[in-house]
Amino acid sequence: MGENPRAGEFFCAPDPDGLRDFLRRKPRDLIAKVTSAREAIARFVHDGDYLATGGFGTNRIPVALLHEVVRQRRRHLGFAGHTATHDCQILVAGDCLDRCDVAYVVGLEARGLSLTARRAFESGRVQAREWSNGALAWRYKAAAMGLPFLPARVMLGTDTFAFSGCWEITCPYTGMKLAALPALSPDVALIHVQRADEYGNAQIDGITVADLDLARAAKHVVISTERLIPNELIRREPQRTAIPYFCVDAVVEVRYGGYPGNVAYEYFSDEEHLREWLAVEQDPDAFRAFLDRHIFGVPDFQAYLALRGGETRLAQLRAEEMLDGPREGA
Amino acid sequence: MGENPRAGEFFCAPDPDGLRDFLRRKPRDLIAKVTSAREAIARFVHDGDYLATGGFGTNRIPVALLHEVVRQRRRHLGFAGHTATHDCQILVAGDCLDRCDVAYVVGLEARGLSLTARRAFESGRVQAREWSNGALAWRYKAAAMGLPFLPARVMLGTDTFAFSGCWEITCPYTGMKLAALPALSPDVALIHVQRADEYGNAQIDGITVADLDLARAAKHVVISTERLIPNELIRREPQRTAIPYFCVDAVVEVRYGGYPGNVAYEYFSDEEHLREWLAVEQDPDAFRAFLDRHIFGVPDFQAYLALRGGETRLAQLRAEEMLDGPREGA
Amino acid sequence: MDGYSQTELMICAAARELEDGRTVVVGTGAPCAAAMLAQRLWAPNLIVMFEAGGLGPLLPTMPISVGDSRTFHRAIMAASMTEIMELCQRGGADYTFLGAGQIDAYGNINSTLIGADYSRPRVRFPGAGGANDLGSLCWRTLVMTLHDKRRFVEKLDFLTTPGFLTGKGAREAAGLPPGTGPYRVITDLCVLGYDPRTCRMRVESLHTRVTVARVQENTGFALSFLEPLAETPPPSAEELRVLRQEVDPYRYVIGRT
Amino acid sequence: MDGYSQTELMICAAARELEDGRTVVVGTGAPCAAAMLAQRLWAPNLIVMFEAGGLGPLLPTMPISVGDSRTFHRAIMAASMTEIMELCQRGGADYTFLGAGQIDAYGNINSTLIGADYSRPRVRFPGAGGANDLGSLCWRTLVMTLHDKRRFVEKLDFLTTPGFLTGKGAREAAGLPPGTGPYRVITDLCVLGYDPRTCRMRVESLHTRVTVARVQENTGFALSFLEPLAETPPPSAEELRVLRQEVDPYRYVIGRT
Repeated sequence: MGENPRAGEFFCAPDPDGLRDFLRRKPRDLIAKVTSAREAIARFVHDGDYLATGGFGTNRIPVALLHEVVRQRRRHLGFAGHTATHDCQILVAGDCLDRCDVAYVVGLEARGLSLTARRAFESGRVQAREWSNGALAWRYKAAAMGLPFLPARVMLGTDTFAFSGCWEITCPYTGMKLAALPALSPDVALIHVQRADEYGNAQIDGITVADLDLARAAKHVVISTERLIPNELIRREPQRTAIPYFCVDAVVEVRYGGYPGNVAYEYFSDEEHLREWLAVEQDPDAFRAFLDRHIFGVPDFQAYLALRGGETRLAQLRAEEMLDGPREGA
Repeated sequence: MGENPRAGEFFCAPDPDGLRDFLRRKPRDLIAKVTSAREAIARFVHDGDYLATGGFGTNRIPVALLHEVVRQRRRHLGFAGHTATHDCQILVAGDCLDRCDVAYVVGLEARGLSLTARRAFESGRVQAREWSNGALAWRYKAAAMGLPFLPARVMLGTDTFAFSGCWEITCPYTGMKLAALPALSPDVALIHVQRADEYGNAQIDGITVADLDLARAAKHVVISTERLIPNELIRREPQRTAIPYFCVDAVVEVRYGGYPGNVAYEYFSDEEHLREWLAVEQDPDAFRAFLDRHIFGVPDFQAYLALRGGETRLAQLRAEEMLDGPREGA
Repeated sequence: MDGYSQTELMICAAARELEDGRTVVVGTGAPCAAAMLAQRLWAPNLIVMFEAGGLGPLLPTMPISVGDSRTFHRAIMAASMTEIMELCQRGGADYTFLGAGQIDAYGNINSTLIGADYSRPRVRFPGAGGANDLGSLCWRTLVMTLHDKRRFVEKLDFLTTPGFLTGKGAREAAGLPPGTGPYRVITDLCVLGYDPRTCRMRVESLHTRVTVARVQENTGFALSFLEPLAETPPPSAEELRVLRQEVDPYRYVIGRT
Repeated sequence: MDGYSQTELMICAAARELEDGRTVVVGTGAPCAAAMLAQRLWAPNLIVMFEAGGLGPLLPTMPISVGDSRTFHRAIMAASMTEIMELCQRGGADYTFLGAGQIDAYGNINSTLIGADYSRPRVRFPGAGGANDLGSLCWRTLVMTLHDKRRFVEKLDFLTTPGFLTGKGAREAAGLPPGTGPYRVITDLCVLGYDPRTCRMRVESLHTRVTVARVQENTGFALSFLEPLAETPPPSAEELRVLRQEVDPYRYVIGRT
């Protein structure tokens, strides 16, 4: 496909010394950080910020926080498209993004493509750079390690590499060629977890995807949690702490905050609603009405859940997660 | 102190492609690997091998396995001296080592220095290269990641750097100077854990030190475990798996296998015995008799434990670990 | 259709490529079904991994997402993406399955876009996802795809995931780990491998009643054909029974009849 | 001795350097006691970390090893060495305490060997341990050591852990993170800082009844003295009470009387 004219330039450039200075000033007191989704997004997500989300597409994603970003009409965000499926779909629907580091976007895995998201990228309204999922995960890890880059053996020889802006380096010992993946330290990360205490110490059940590194790499972290737990429970099992409190700026308790996605050991994804999202995007007017009804027209996430069937529907999804509910066709 | 004439040469050189070929051939079947300490050491530790131990000096170290290495009179081993205290002391006492990547050796933290270990290094009988604890941990991590090196911001500007053999590199994006830490893939790692199943899936309670990376970096891994557990318990909490089975070659069940060290939530260190080790080294004849009695003269680790007071003493150390036993003076 | 669908045939053909005691990184759908089928028939120690972190699950049902809770149900390990990718990078992943928007003669894959202008693509696809990582790092890459001229192209619009790049030695020259690369392509018409001298795609067996001419007509580049050219063994009764009753009883992947 | 020992004085002086709401990486012994004292008196939110992985424990008693189970007793996190070192590398560790076999005017430390021949040292010490990492990466490095000419030397036999290296700007030129470096040296005679213009050690306060001459006599390089030169405030009754009754009731560190 040719060369990327902007090699060496990134939407979010590596700056370990800048991150060090930022983290030096970041408070480390054990103080309560519990707040509402509205307040957390108002304080920590600003127009133009570079945003990243935890989880994996439709699994343990911070949907309640993302709705709030849309509801507050944030604009010109950068975004880390690290298997971003329903999360990316929400942000594009809200017209929040203007640039995106792409590893996986516009699709919802086997469920199909989001027409709105496709159009945003095809029209150039959202600028893109290309990466792989591993590369973005390692970019977080580089920042979490306090490094400017990590070497890796992926993307080499491809247009993905050319359109990432990455450079190659040579190993001083073996002479091997390596991709130098630049550290990625988002302005703010939104991460959904099963449990957190009021300070932000968080436990995650099941796969952690890239969230441990993301939480350490980001300048600000907003946690949404299925439930608040006492600090004493954190201290009882200190090796279960996935994210330590000093990474975290705000803690929001939102039961079912990952709906319609899957949250492990809590509830399965609402495939019916995800299909509805994809289908309604085919008609722009219907989609506007859909967004008005589900996001702009409700005061908070609980009202959205109520529209989706509330406790009745959620109980079905809980049963399905526990493998004793009805099996839906995919 | 001048320059290291052997810059770029290492006791265990980075070779990711070699490790890939080795791991490609390593079996991945879920087969039972339970064996005795004697058999595990006989099969997986050979004269001249490069050896590494898990844990941290006197904490969760594989003492039963190390005694067996000494008892089988292995010679010319290389060793990763990553806060190696009592573990290093045992190997030097057995005259097993002839080269060592040093981060911390010859001392037992505040307890004092091992005279035997000092003499081994001072006489040149054990050759040394210098590293930091962080550097050795990252060298394991580099190998575990399948990389030839990891950049880091340590050792720079020091004699430690000059006598490591490391080279500097420059970040292509920021121009920062970095130490290029060469990947370290030991021939064999000995790691003590609280629980493992017959296949080698291991759970670790408390701090993991560098063991997760070490287990993934090493070509062969021998696990000693306080207790065997059914595979079903591993699968019940899959995120508690610290070391997956395919890294592991042999599993040895040895209750109190970390004695006289501390194993978290199991038993505290036997400070009296550790002091006895240090004291007896002052007299070479007495030390030979001590080793004959405690290692060469016993058939296995259970006999060593019996010599040290057996269940009575171990019950005291368990009580001390649970914080309801007597507090000893340090 | 002789009592089986093209999807069922592809899954059975793919499953036969998987040896016991090896690791395979899969996505959802047909590749996952192939791995589950192999596990049940001859590869009980085949370890299935998912790029999001699931390692060695006892799959209770077909996952919907590569990261959903089925992917680590009663697993050996519920890990992270870096855990899986680093395992692949250090040589621990034997097989992977990829899909393909476009694929060329060297097994290079496009899953990024259609069009000539990167900043204004005609069609935007999801992107590299984990495919670039897995196609770079796993020992043997298998592709499952429908066989038509829009997919099997002379020149990709965008090279997302490396196959053999420009031919023999090109992967190694680019820095990719030696000995890795494309292994099989399983389509609704045939099973393809690669000519070891040229690293170009080569038909190794034709599915029942498919002709050489039909395969070439549906391929946008010149193919070679292994001689003698075998017929892909059709699914056995046992394979079909296990696939339909145990692997995919809700017919998520093999479809409603 | 006015009712307190030199060790008690050093611990109290060290504790006063630690602000609340910050992180400190400590070893066992006096530094750990200083951190625990500060926590109990004015820094309840001072987070103590240990290089082996303990992060924010509620220390039930003085640890014996940097990795023993006390170091993560009821901790915020029982982590790994890389977790702690990477936290330091990305700028999250405010203070660290190091010991010193030898220390020079720029705060460079030798804990590796005595002698001129690396391959045959006269005395082998343990080595860099975590000291090089912490002295490279933490914002402020404090040293606690006895004050004598064998330790405070003009030239180190081996530069294990970086202080200011050869002076102003040398750390940054070597690639170490800007803004980090030696901060205080607390001895049995005085408290030293560093002259910001030269980066050489400077006495900031003398302990009670210690003279300038005595400090210089026990130092192998030329010192400067802050003007006016303060007297180190002796331990308060409250500090001593908490140190003796709560921090170290078994007198592991402050010693038997």
